[in-house]
Amino acid sequence: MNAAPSTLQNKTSVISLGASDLDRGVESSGAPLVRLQWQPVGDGSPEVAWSLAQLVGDTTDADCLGSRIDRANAEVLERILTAQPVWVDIAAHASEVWPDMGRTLLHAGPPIAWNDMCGPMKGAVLGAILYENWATSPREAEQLAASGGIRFAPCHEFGAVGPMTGIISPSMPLFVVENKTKGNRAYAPMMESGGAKTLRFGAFAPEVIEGLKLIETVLAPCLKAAVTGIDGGLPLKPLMSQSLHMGDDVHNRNTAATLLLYRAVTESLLKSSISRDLVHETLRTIGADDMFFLSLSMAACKATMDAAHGVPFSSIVTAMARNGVNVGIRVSGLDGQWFVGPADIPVGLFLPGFSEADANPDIGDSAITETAGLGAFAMAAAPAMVQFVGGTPQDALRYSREMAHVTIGRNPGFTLPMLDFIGAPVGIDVRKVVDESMRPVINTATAHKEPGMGIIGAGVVQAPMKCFVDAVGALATTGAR
Amino acid sequence: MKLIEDANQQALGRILEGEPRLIDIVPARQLIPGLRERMILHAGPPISWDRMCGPMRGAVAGAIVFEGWAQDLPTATKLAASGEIEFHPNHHFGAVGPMTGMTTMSMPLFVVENARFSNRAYCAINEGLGKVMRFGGNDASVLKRLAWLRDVFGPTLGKAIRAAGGVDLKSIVARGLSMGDELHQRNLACSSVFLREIAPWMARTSTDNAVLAECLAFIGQNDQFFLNIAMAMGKAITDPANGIRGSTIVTTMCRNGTDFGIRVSGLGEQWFTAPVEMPEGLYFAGYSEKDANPDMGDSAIVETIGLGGFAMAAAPAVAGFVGAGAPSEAGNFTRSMGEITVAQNPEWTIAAMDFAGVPTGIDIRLVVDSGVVPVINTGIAHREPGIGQVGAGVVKAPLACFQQAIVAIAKDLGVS
Amino acid sequence: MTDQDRPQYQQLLARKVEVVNVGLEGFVKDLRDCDIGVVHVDWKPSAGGDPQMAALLAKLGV
Amino acid sequence: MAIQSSIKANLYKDSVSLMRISQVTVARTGVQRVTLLMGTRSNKEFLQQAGLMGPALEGAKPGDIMIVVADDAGEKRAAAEQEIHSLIVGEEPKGGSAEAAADAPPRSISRGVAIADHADLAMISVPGPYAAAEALKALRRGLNVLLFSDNVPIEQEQAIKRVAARKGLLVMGPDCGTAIINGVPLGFANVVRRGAIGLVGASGTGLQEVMCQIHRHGQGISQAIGTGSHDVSSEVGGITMLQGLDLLAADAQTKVVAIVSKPPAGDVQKRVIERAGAIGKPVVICFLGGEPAASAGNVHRTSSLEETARQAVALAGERQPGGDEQSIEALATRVCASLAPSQRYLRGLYSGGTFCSEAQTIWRAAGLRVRSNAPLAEADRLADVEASQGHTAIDLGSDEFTVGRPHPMIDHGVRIERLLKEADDSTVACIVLDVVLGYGSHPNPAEMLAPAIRRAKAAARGQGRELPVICFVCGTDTDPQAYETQKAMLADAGAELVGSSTGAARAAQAIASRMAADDNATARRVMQGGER
Amino acid sequence: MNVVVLNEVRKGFYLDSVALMRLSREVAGSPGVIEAALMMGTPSNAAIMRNAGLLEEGSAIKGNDLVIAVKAESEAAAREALDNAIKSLDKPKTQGEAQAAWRPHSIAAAVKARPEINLALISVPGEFAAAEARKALNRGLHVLMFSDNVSLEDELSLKQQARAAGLLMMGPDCGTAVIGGAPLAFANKLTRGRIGIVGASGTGTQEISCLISEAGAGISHAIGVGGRDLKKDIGGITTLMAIDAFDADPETDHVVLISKPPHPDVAKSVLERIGRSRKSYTVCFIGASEVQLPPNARFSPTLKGAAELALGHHQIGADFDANAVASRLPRSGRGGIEGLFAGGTLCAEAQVILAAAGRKVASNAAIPGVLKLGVEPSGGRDRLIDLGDDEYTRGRPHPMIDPSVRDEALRAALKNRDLSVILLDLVLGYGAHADPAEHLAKIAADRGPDAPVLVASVVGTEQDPQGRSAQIRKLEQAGFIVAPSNAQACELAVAIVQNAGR
Repeated sequence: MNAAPSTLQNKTSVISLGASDLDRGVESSGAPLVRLQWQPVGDGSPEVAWSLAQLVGDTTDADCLGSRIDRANAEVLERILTAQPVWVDIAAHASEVWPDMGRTLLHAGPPIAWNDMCGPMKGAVLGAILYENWATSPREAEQLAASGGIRFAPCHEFGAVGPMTGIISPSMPLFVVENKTKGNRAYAPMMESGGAKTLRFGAFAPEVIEGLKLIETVLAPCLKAAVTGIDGGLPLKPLMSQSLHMGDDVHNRNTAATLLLYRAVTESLLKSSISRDLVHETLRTIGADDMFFLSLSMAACKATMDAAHGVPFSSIVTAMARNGVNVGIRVSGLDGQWFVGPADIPVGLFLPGFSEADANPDIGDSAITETAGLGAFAMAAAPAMVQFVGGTPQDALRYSREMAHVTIGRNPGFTLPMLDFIGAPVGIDVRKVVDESMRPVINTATAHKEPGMGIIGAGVVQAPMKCFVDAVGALATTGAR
Repeated sequence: MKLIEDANQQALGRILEGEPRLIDIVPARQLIPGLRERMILHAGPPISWDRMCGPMRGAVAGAIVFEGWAQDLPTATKLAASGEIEFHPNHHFGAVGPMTGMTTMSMPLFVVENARFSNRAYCAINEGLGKVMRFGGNDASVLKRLAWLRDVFGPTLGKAIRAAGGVDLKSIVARGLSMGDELHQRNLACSSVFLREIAPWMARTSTDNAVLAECLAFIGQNDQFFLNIAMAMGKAITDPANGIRGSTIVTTMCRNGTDFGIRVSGLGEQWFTAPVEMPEGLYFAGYSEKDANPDMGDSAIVETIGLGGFAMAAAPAVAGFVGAGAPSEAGNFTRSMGEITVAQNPEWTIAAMDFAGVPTGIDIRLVVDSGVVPVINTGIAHREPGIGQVGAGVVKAPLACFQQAIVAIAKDLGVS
Repeated sequence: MTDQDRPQYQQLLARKVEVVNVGLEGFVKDLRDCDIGVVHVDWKPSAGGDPQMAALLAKLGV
Repeated sequence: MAIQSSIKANLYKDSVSLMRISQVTVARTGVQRVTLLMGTRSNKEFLQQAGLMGPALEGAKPGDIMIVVADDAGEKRAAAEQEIHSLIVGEEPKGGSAEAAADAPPRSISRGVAIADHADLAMISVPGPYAAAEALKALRRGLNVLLFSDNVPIEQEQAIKRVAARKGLLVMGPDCGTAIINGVPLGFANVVRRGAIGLVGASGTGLQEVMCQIHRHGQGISQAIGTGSHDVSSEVGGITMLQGLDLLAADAQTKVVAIVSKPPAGDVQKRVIERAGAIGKPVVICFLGGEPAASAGNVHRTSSLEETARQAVALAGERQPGGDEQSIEALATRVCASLAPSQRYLRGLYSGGTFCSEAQTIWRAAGLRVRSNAPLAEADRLADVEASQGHTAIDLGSDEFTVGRPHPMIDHGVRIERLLKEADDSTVACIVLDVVLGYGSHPNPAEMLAPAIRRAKAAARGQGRELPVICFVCGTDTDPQAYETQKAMLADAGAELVGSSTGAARAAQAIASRMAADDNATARRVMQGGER
Repeated sequence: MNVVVLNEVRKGFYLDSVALMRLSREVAGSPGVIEAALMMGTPSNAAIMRNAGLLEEGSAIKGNDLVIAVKAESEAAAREALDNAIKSLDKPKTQGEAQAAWRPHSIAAAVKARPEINLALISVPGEFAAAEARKALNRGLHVLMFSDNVSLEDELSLKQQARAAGLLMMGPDCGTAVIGGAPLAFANKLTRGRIGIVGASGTGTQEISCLISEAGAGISHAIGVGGRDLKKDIGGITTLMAIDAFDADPETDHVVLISKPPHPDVAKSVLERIGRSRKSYTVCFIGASEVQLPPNARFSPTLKGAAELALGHHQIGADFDANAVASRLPRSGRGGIEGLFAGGTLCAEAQVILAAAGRKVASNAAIPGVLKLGVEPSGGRDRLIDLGDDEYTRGRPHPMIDPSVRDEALRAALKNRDLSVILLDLVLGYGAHADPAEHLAKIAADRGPDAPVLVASVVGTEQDPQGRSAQIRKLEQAGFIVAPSNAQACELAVAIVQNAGR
């Protein structure tokens, strides 16, 4: 048994948690003292607290579970930071990417059955069925979905991400983003223009289906020509980095990124053999939608985080996704599992005529941006965004600073001007989320809870603690085996 | 004094009410009737050849060759020194020019019209980076690019602008401010927004794919493209505010590499000058303060309307140039400029300042009283002609100009 | 006569004082301690310390 | 000028950022020249022209940062390169800046460690079910732990003590009320001078009493290491007590070691005594309530707190402090003179658990049967903790009294109620109260207790009895509560002040013995018809 | 329900959509408004507004246009909301907390940053003070000018400007004021009450306000007017305005006016104004003989007397018997008094009392009837020195801020074998030295066994940062005799020398 002679020779410096009355002796002695504002970790259960403590790393004990996790996390962080997402292609149809899709519809968030889906998700499913001509009327489409005639699966399990309802059907064209470092690819559907009435918000009216067809026939071929005209594809990280310096968080604000994308494709498009009319139409579409870049942002983040997934022991979150009912997270070291908790209603501003009573709980795969250290984590880059929650620009800085407490690193590729160009916090560690009782913040749009009503506002939401608590439990169990 | 306050409100109103639109690109001689052979317009207050700094002389020589008034640069220099060439400030002819600010008869100029007051202002097209005339560059590559701008780019873009029915500028600036531009050192967002506005029209009006691609690439690869448009806009906005008796609002700030000059609304065309200061800032790899030329150019017109250094809070990245302050302190520049201005411009707001408008309407009384002088974001030219830009930073307007103006306006108003 | 009609100085005693402090910075802390709103001016002599210029400015109404 | 170049691959930075980094690096490291450029063709050409192009940069891609550092001194170049890399990653906002101050206060051990000045000890007093988890986190980060919390599951206690032992760290507790490490008072602690005596103790108030007495004898404390009450159980095996012994053995300032504890489990006791015998310094051991044992070699066995303190001071070579047996006898005689024959039983109302044990030990040794809510032998457990029975010593700090309310050292309410209740009992001969000073305790206990003592005495007097209240104050003249004032206030209220817990228990015992003897005498006299 | 929809289009006015959403919410919250939107006029936004019934049919708007749309229960409500929306679009924004680190460089900027400001406290060097005051007045601020060395012409013109604008110009050379509990410049922490003070003298105001406050009554406001306000040149402009202000103040029942004896013309107009006041007055012209007063006023030539009148003939320091204290002291055969004052008015009060007691007095700040030091030989006279006077403070801080100004004189006096008593004052409060007693005690500690008796009074309250009783205790421990007021300290000094003389 070792003693600790060093204890007695050092000057004592104390961290105190619990009863603050006990600090007085230490204070009187003049010894350095840090008082914690302690509160029970995670969801407040002692069992979780104890599990979590098992997962803490120890520099003098390389074999303990926590140290293994720390090593795995370092590997994960390296993979995140070295990722090179490049927009390389447009897949004309999802079925090109996954030839045996059949009657599968991919959706946002963790797995969910038809009966459990929220209104917008159901609406989008109907829309997709109509778009695929698997049914001829919404009624028929609903019967088909309810009868089990459709296979549902999360986008995330197919290397894809979809905004809001995130429905991907076999005919839909997809952005293809390749992580040049690892060679893995990620996919995302294109943003529909057309204001509120879009499939991603659960609308399925004829003009929505028309809009999807237009994407398939005009936008996709044009952009395919544009991207193939760019030698080696379009590297997305520099573009996103630059847009952070232009007030974007590349989640809820993509104004600058879309502009930079526009600039990047214009020349290539004009040089292509595509007709001037189609080029004009495409440029008009991209030019009119400040959020157009979001799909690419999400795909870039997905390509980055997928490369970081599956490192045994790692406690880093590689996906946060919401299906409008639940929020699910995936953790690098816990491959094949979703940890879910109930989704909250976003807090923020509403469009005229709507209120919180109309809001659907949080939905969409777009939280992949926060998972990759963007979105609300990079809020300091986008002070205009905090207006959604009635905050001041100082609050924007606070979001970015606070999220650094639940992440393991900073991304030097994504820097925040107003914080003197420090990197955005990246690599959400489920241990830290639970230990700090601080839930990751997500910037999001708010969907109407009825299908087809579209976007009604925007704001911020926090991922439920339960996901992270369960993940900690699973890590402790896995590690103990 | 009520007279002054009223005059200032009037001047401010004219600045805020401006409706600048980019309406055309036209060769200078068609726009400026007085612009003759062997006449060169330059940046800043009036200056004679013998007092011109290196880059200005280099640019003058280049411009002479470009216009064909001399065969080569040595001859051109001799010609300039001989007194055969007439020099005037751009500002005397409704024009502005960045850095050396050369304007000669065959150069194509942006035309910005202030629809509210029906006045027009002009500025040459931004040449891009590298060796350029505005930094005193004058070799063959510089002159070749100027010729291309004159013969190809100007006409092409002009056609598109006309087809588009002109381009509203105020909203582009507003967008730019929300995307990290302060419109002097950083014009990336505005250049991109401009490209987005004009590209479809270029596609529609140009028949030659190669020319079209070349022109688009020229705009697309030049992050500062919009600066010259913004300068013409600044001139178009400030000109109607000039000449209001009693007004202490600054309507012009500019530099010629030797002197800094201001003009004040209540004092009309009168210049108040003082030796220009050296910019403080960061230098490109391989250069240092030793290489720098004192500050130069009409571009400070953007500060005169509340942009550039006044809108620093919108562009923390630019604040990094200053060297002294951290980017997070960019807001302090804007707040300080708020002390010497009479209003905020509600149409141009800054998210990082909780959507406060840019400080607008520099009052010489406030400047002299507080000792806070306008800060101007600027590029730094090499002191030798023909080398070009070596860095970027900020420069302070010399207090002496403002003090002279105070004395002059006191005299004008019979106060002593 | 309503309160609004009175000259300002007669209302001063009824209002909460909010102070701009020009000069000795020590006064700022005292006021803050008493919960009085105060802004301290980072003062330099007006017009760079040129009294003539300062006088001129004052007359021009700063 | 020597050139050193490298690549930071796959990281885009705009030119302004790169210029800033160059500038800051030059300013901070004094290196002659730093050039940072993205690896574009034109930038490479520029480097070529400037003579700065190194072979390492040939393969640079437009998405890579080219780093060129020029200086004659190799170490400067290396320092600059390091600086560049850390600037590229970005610097955390400085602690103490307005930025950091705007942040939420630290909630976790890990953030606490991040902002603390080389923290080396965590003092944990969160609710028991959470306490071990926090302790484990602290240990993993290399902190020693004082675990004030109790109700920690035994397997968690074992687990954290195993980790601590492996890492050579100390876990004081769970249920460790006091400690003094390097002069820093932790938990409930008195202010004592530093000196040559090192203490290890499984009992909080026992340690406090011993250190206060040592202080009052003019000696001082080098370290006081609390182990928590479970440490000496067979489940835990005395891990901390043994570590503490080792620590004090190695501590240069410590000349004499004293151990204060309830009797450890058999095997643990054996190991502790063995270890004590081997440390090469005099050791005083007081296993309070245990069987008396003989001293051997450097190990001196004592059976009361007072004796422990005296012995330790004597061994430290100071002097042999005297006891106060005589004054105790005098007190007993004086007090008994005014008691009614019915007043025969002792009532100890203790806030300190160790004092309660010590009283039981002393009273039992005098042949009295003592009942307690914390009895030395299970047979003596009080049937109803609210109702005293014969001689009774109550630990008011034990769970049944503290659930949902503060410890009696902080809140005297429960004790005062009980005191008034005992005052109504005509069989009570005297009441013993401990008054604990120091950090953590009530800021002015005498102010609370003195009026209660007055009321109790008045109540008894109202029923035709005198009620002696014996008090001792566990504290020092340097404590925040002012020792002498506290004593004076209690004496003013009519309390009998005794100098130590041991003395107080002895005095009570002497009263009980006298009253029992009187009883016999009275009985005899009655039988002999001598009376009335 | 009657529903009115109003639209307003601002052409080419771009604002970030988030900012607009926030504004929309604000406008929608206005009374009578059912729904409101501020949006850029893009087709999709137009659709949203049409769906919400906010957009008039057939309105032609473009993406660059800002549309303000209000739906309300009445035309008036809609119009008002619309106007407010436009106003808030055009209104300059003040920034919140970010501003903490930034400090304005001018009064103008400070007022811009914090529009609630209504008073400027000016303590810059005298040559610049008038200009700053003028700027403050121009901005509609009341002024307290602590600075001195301002020319009489400037003072007059500033006060005229202030009067024309209805603003109060306190000072120049205004050492103290308390407005609604706000201590301005040198001021004590006073109990609030119903007695007002108009003071041409800083330390006089402090002494009276402290005596009143410590006696258990309270002060509503104390308005400083500056040392020269009652001179002929200024004509009491600020004093007269202060009287007006107190007349209008429901918090004040009684007012004390403190000044050196004013110019007769000015005194006349001030007393005449007092006569028209609804409040009762105590007039304290230090050292003046009884003056012709209106029926609602009483007169006192000393500060203590004035305080007692204001308190309704309550006697201050009643249990302090100067003669009894003096009789307990060992007698010495010397007999001189030297007063070393930080407060100028306290020095004046001392002159009044000593002169009234028949002492021959000289002072550097002589009141009428007292010998001016340095003009004629002052041998054999008591010397009462105002150490706050220019000759001592040129280039050094005032003795209230830095008590060491008095050190040299005190050391000399302590060794002076001709003296029986040294008289001192100690001024506490905001602005004053943090622990003047400690400083004095240190100097006095070196005195010889037969040094003169040290008699002091403390101007201050218990609530002052320094704590009146704590300061008194420190002095007493150092062997000072501390009287309850300056006047009583003077009486004691007289009693001691008279005792010695017997």
